Order: sequence, then C-alpha cells, then structure tokens
Amino acid sequence: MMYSAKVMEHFASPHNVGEMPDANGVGEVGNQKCGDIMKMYIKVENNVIVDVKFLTFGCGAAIATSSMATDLIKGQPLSEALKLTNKAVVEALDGLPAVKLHCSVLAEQAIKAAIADYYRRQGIDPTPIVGEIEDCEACHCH
Amino acid sequence: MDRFVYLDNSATTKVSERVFEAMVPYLTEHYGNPSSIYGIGREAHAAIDEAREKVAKAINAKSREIYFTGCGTESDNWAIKGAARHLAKKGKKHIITSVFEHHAVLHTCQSLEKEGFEVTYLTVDSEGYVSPSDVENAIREDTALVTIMYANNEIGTIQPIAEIGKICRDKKVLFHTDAVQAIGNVRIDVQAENIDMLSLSGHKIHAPKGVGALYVRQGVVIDNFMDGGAQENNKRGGTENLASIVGLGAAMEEAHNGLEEKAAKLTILRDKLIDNLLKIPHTRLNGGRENRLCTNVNISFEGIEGEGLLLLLDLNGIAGSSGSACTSGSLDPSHVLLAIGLEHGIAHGSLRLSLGRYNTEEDVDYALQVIPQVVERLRAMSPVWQEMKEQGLV
Amino acid sequence: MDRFVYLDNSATTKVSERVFEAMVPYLTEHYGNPSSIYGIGREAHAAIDEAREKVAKAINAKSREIYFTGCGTESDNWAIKGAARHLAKKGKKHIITSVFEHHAVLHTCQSLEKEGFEVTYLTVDSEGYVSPSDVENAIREDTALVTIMYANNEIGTIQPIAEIGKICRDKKVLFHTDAVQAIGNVRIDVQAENIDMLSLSGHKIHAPKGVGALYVRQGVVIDNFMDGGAQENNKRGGTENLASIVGLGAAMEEAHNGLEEKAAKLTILRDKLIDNLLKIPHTRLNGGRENRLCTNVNISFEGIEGEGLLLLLDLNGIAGSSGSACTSGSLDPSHVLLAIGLEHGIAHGSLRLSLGRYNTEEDVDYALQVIPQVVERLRAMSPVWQEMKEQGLV
Ligand SMILES: Cc1ncc(COP(=O)(O)O)c(C=O)c1O
Ligand SMILES: Cc1ncc(COP(=O)(O)O)c(C=O)c1O
Ligand code: FES
Ligand code: FES
Repeated sequence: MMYSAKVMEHFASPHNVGEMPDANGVGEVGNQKCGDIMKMYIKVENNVIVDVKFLTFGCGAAIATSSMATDLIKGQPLSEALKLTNKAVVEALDGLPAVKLHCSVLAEQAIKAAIADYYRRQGIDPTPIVGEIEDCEACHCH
Repeated sequence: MDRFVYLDNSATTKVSERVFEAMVPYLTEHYGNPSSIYGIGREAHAAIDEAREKVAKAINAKSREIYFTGCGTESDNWAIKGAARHLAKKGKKHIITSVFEHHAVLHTCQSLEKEGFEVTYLTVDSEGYVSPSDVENAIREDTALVTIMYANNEIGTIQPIAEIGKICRDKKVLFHTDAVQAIGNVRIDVQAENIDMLSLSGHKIHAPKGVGALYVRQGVVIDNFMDGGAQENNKRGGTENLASIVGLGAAMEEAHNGLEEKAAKLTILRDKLIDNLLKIPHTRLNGGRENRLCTNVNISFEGIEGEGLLLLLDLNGIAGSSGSACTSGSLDPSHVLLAIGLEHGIAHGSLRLSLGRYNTEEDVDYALQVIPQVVERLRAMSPVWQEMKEQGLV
Repeated sequence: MDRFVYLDNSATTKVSERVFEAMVPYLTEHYGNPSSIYGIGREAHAAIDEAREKVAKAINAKSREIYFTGCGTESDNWAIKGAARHLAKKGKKHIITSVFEHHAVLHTCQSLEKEGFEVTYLTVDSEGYVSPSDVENAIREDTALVTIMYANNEIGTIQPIAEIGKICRDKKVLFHTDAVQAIGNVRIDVQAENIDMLSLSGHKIHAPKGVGALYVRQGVVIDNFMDGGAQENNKRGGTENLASIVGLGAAMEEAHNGLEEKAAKLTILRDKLIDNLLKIPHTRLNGGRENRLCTNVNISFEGIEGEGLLLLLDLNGIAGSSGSACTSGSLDPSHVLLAIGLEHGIAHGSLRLSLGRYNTEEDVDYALQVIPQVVERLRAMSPVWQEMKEQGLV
C-alpha cells in the first residue's frame, strides 16, 4: 500500500484543520467502528462557503482527503460544493490505494452533511437539495 | 530527516552481519544441491546438518527433530494440518487453540473447520493470557491437538506454556506452540516444557525472511504437508533453502548466546518506554506487564487512529506498527486487541513498538521525544478527542 | 585436481552475479517487512512488485497472476491440491498426470489419492513424450485438472504443451504445467499455450534455492495452500522471502533476455556431448533428440552403475547426476528411465549431464576426455560387462 506524494503532503500538513466556533453548518459522518470519523464545519455567506474546517479521526487517507476536499470547496457556491464527488477528491490527490477509497467517500458525505445542516438551520428541508446521506451501516465502500 | 529508529522488530529484523557473512558463500561459490553426491553437494548437505544442530541445541531438541521450512507460516500450517489430518484417521477431529493466535494458526484452523474439524477457540483474559485450566477443561476424548502461541505478537504476553504442556502430556494430547515471537527472547526447552511441536521463523531473529523451522518431537507422527522429493528425511520436499538455512542456524546460535544479558538490557529499555508513554494522558498499556516479552510495548492512545500515528512517526524516522485496521486496509482492528476487550475506537489508536538487539537507549529517548508531540498533534485534529474535551473528560 | 566442471545445472545452478547483487541490499539495509507502511516497508513492497512484473513479463502473464512461493515444490503442491480441493466441492475428483512427473507432482497426486481423488497416470512413449490424444481420451466429466510437466528433468524432453493446453481449454478442464526445467531454456507464453497454472523455481535459473512462483490465470480459482496473513493478495500467507524474490525477478529477466542466443549456444555444446558420448559402444541416449532441452544430455552405459560413475567423475572435478538430484543416493532406479522402458540394469548405468549458461566448450571437451576413460575403467571391473564379453556381445 502506497500513498502518492500529494496524499503525503496533505497528510503531513493538512489544510483547514480545526474547529470553527462560528460555523453555520456542521456535519459528522462515520463511526469508530469503521475506524473513521469526519467532522466538517462550514461558514456560508450568500450561498458561498467562505470558510471550512475539519476534524478527522482516521487514517492518512482520511486526513488527506479531508484536507483536499476542504480546499476544493472553499470559496465555492453551495451548488458547486454539492457536486464534489469522492472521485474528484481522489483524482486531485493523484489517486488512493483501492482499500482506501472508502475514506474518500466519507469526505464527500461529510461535506453533504455539513451543507444539510446549514439548510436545516436556515429552516430549509435539505433532503431535496442534498439527497440522502448514507451512514456507515449502509455504506458499500467495502 | 536523517535519523532512523527501527522499533518494529516483531514485524521483522535486520539480518545480522554474522548471519549475512555465513550466508554469502552459499549464495556464491558453494551452490551445490544438498542432495548431490559430488563435492559441493556434500558440502551443502553438511552445512544444513550444522544449521540443524544449532537450531536443535537452542531449544534443547535433537538434531533429527528439526525440519526446515519456508517460513513460520509454513511451520504452523504443517504442524496443525499435519497433526489434524493424521489423527483424524483415528477419529480425533477436535482442535483447541485461542482466539488471539497469529493468522497463520487461526486461518489454518478455520480452513480445517471447512474440512470437517471442530475447533475450540479459547478466550484470553483482559491481560492477554490463556488459562491452563481452560485448556484442561476443553480437552475431550476426540481432541487431536492443542495449539497455543508461546508469546503473542502484538501484546507480547508470554503464555503459561510449561503448564499447558504438562496438561497435554498428561492427557496424551499433542501440543504445538507457535514460538515465532518468543524464540531468541525467551529461553525455551522443549523437553522440560513438554512441547511436541514448535514453529519458529528466521526473520524475527536476524536471519532472512522466507525460512523457518518446525520441531517435531521424536515419536510424534504427522502427515506431510509439502509432498515432493526425499529432502528433510522424506518429510518435506523441495530443494533446501540452502543459504537461508545456514543463516537461520547462525542466527539461532547468535540469539541464544547471551540471551539473558540481551533480555535484561531490553527489559530496561522497554520499561522506560512504557513508563514514559503512560504519562501521556488517556493512554493504556495492552497486555500484562509481568510475563511479557522484553521487546514488546503496546499502548493505546484514546482519540487517535493508528495509521496516522505511524505515518507521522515515519516522517520523523521512527518505524513502528499498529493494531489499526486502517493499516491493513480492513475494517476490523486487530483481533488481538479486541480479544483482550478493547473497544473498536481505542483499538484503532494503538501503537506497537518492538525492540531488538540493535536498539539503544538513544533510540528510546528519541522515540519518547517524538511520540508525545505526534499524539498531541493528532488529538488536536480528532473529533473524538474534541468531544471528550467538550464532555469534560480530558 | 583443480579443474571444476559443473554439468548438473538441472539439479541446481550457481546464483548469477547480477542476481546476487540485486539481493544484497535486501539482506542488509533494506530489511523492511513488505506489509509495513513506513519507508523501508514500502520499499520492500515495491521491490516485490517489480520482481512480480519481471516474472510475469517473461511468460507473458499479468503481474497479478504471479504468486511467490517457497520453492517449485510448493508451487506444484499449491496448484494441484488447491485446484483439486476446490473442484472437489463441485464433484470433480479426477486428475490426469503422467507417470514421469517430478516427485513434487507425483507424490502430491498420491497424497490426493489418499484423500479420495482418482488419478490417471498417463504412460509416455519410449522417446519420453506424453501423447496429447492420450490426454484427450483420459478427460472425463469429473476431471478437475490435467498436470503435465513442460520438460522432463531427467531426460529433457519437451512435452507438447500447447496442444495439451488447447485440448484442456476446449474441454474446460484446468491445465497446470510444472515448468521448473523449461523456464529460461524455452520461451514460454502462457496465453498462447492456454496454460492455466505454471510452476517455476528460482534455483534452476541462477536465483537462489528456496524461492519459486506460481502463475494462476486470472479467473481461475483454487483453494489456498498456505493459510496465514494477507500477503500475496490474501492467497499465500507468510512474510515474503524478500531478497530471494528480488533475486528471482532479476534471474527471470536475465534468463529471458537473449534466451534464444543462449539456447543456440547450448544446443551446440549439448550435441557435441551427445554425439561423442554415443561413440562409446553399448551406449544409448535417453529421451528423444528433437524436442529436447538445449541443456540436457542423458546417456546410459551398459554394464556399469551410475553412482560409481558419478564418484569417479567427481574425483576428476566433474559434477553430474544419475537421474534427478532428489533420487540420487536412493536404491531405486529413476522412475523416469523405467517409464521410457529401460531395464533396471541399464537404468542404473545412466548419466545426466545438464548444461548451463556458464558452461564453455572447454568444459565439454574436458568431460569428453574424462568420461570415456571412466566408463572403461568401471566396465573393466564390472561382472556384467565381463559376462557380456564372454557371451561375445561386446
Ligand atoms: C521438474 C521439477 N519440478 C519441481 C522441482 C522442485 O523444485 P524445488 O526444488 O524448487 O522445490 C524440480 C527440481 O528440483 C524439478 O526439476
Ligand atoms: C506469532 C507469529 N506466528 C507466525 C508468524 C509468521 O511467520 P512468517 O512470517 O515467517 O511466515 C509470525 C510473523 O509474521 C508471528 O508473529
Ligand atoms: S465509510 Fe464507514 S464503512 Fe464505509
Ligand atoms: S480511516 Fe480507516 S482506512 Fe481510512
């Protein structure tokens, strides 16, 4: 199993790490049983993600995908952020070992969960916009 | 980063210089087939005999009780499948083992279950020990074999082998032990401990990877595993792994000369590591401290995940290993840590450091300087740790 | 006696300098466990991947179709037992092989017979070839596997593998070939020849003893043989024989670069040996001349016994064998020579000389100078020869 230089770069110096006390959208996915928990904080202004932070309990790939995913959505409108797929994150990282693909699924879902939370806080039903967010029990990443 | 501190000697070890030097002639000029009758063939044969002597001597066995194999895994497969299939002919189709054996034993037992054998997997206590009375109680009329590891590879706990050996001998049940981790760290006496079969592997004791041995007590009959030529007294076909066998012989000799001094030195280093790592809050030692390999440290850090820890240690020049599933790419964390009762979350955050002959106090000091920082950094980015904080737990 | 002429390359070969040099780093500084995630572990893993590529390329397979093993014998055991046990679950319990396979195959088949499999042992013709139509006729509804060696280790006859492969593919029966002797001497293409599984061994091609590989065509499912860790894509447990695997990769590359030139050179040497040895009266060549390994000479000398011949050659610095290395030293004459119809007496008086990359014309000339004298000397003291003389036969 080998990580690309890009993965190692994001793992060793992850971008956007930390909590965000004034976030207006927070999403958490995964559980300790799956070995991977991601918590995503977003600050949305005028439908644009002006700031994003994450916390991750997980492997190198989980940390690197969190970092890359936050980079990719920072400054993006919500509609664009929702289009982010795990595949795009993996590509941006120059690939991941096959056994690590599920970690990238989690990053995509964490973003969706944070956006859903944002809509909910705005009094908007997120389901039609964001869709279902699968939990680990339903996950078919393995 | 130039510093390199290898603390993963339970995964594999560096070939010692003496072993390497012993091997070189057999990788160059002395290339004869040990079965051939001309000069370089006879020489090769003699070299294997000499290695066999050395292996035998180190565990108080007789030379003709030692069979060379391709690895520790082969020794385990052969001992267990060979005994089971042989004794099945006498109606004995029950095997006793423990839940926290190495996969070479566990997966072998599982494959025997598919062949129709029944296997009892004994649980271990929270300190990581098998209870001899559990073994005794599990033995039945149709028990063919008990197989319990000498020392656990992840948490280093040394099992009560002599007691289990005695029970098995009294009950006339074959007793096999996977001593891959114990060899070289514990003085083993197959006769005194009533061991019928014992597996060992070269690469844990500074011989190369890809060579092992199986001790089978004289009089014990098991089926062959590797059918082929007449090598190894007709019991294990295949042209002998000449250079590596010579290396294994040299390594066994080296490991057993001065074993006690080495163990004493390593115990001090081990305890320094354990005592200081336990000072990091929300940290636990896995496996009992009393009967523990002098080489093994296994600590869980709450709130972090093992692979990230290993990668950061690697970036700092430290090689260790983890019971985290993420490392192996599977979802389940180490079956050993689950067996001693750890929750998934904390099992994921465990670190195994394993010492070896070449480690120094400086290595330990360096590790103790790096690890607390790395743990802190990972905790700072962990949602689990943040939550513990919010709940006032830390 | 200073001269040393090694003419037993079918028994084993000298590790090539390039192979040795490729191995050394993995026996010294690069000792990481290929499963470990830190630097030297990843490097080890990459080295194995590279070796796998090289092995695959040499036989026109894909990298993921190659599994490393502990020797050619293990490859044979795994392929045959793995396929048989897997297909038995579908009611296929019949295996087809030939009477003159290597013991790694024959003894494996015999042990499967004890497990309840039925084995057809095809005879071979007097030249030492299996007939494809015999294979075709032997295939039944419940045939799980056909296993026929690529080239015979004693008499060097190259079997009609592509034809047998075609028949098996058409009949949807698995086809395994033991190519231990052919590898490096014959250009093999597993795809063109419809080979499902192929065994090879390092020490016949200037890699060390104790490492082999099994090719398993993608899509072919067989049971595991060595249960253990997740190595080799979960199909063969055991810490990888790192240095030797790297050596095997280098050896495969070396053997397949310029294979045709080497074969052409050796064919000339081989023919010189054969033609001149046949000038000794009452002598026969064993095995056909047409499809014959460029390395193999196998001659029977009436009236003498092989071991004496070998010992006298050894005293003259020539290493040869009288049958496979594994069987020399045993009392029974070679099952291969008996299979092609030789009488016990003459089978005993056979000599195998096997050429290798490092042999020169001087080696051949020296052998041709020594052997006739030695044969004469042994005949002079042989009662069998004396009797033939008295009967006016010689
Ligand atoms: C045809 C053949 N098959 C199998 C083997 C066994 O290979 P190994 O000695 O590597 O187990 C040999 C050589 O010994 C051989 O010549
Ligand atoms: C306890 C135990 N048993 C068996 C093995 C397998 O040995 P090998 O890797 O030589 O097959 C190992 C190490 O990998 C081990 O630690
Ligand atoms: S992300 Fe948790 S199981 Fe796939
Ligand atoms: S978090 Fe476990 S594999 Fe990525």
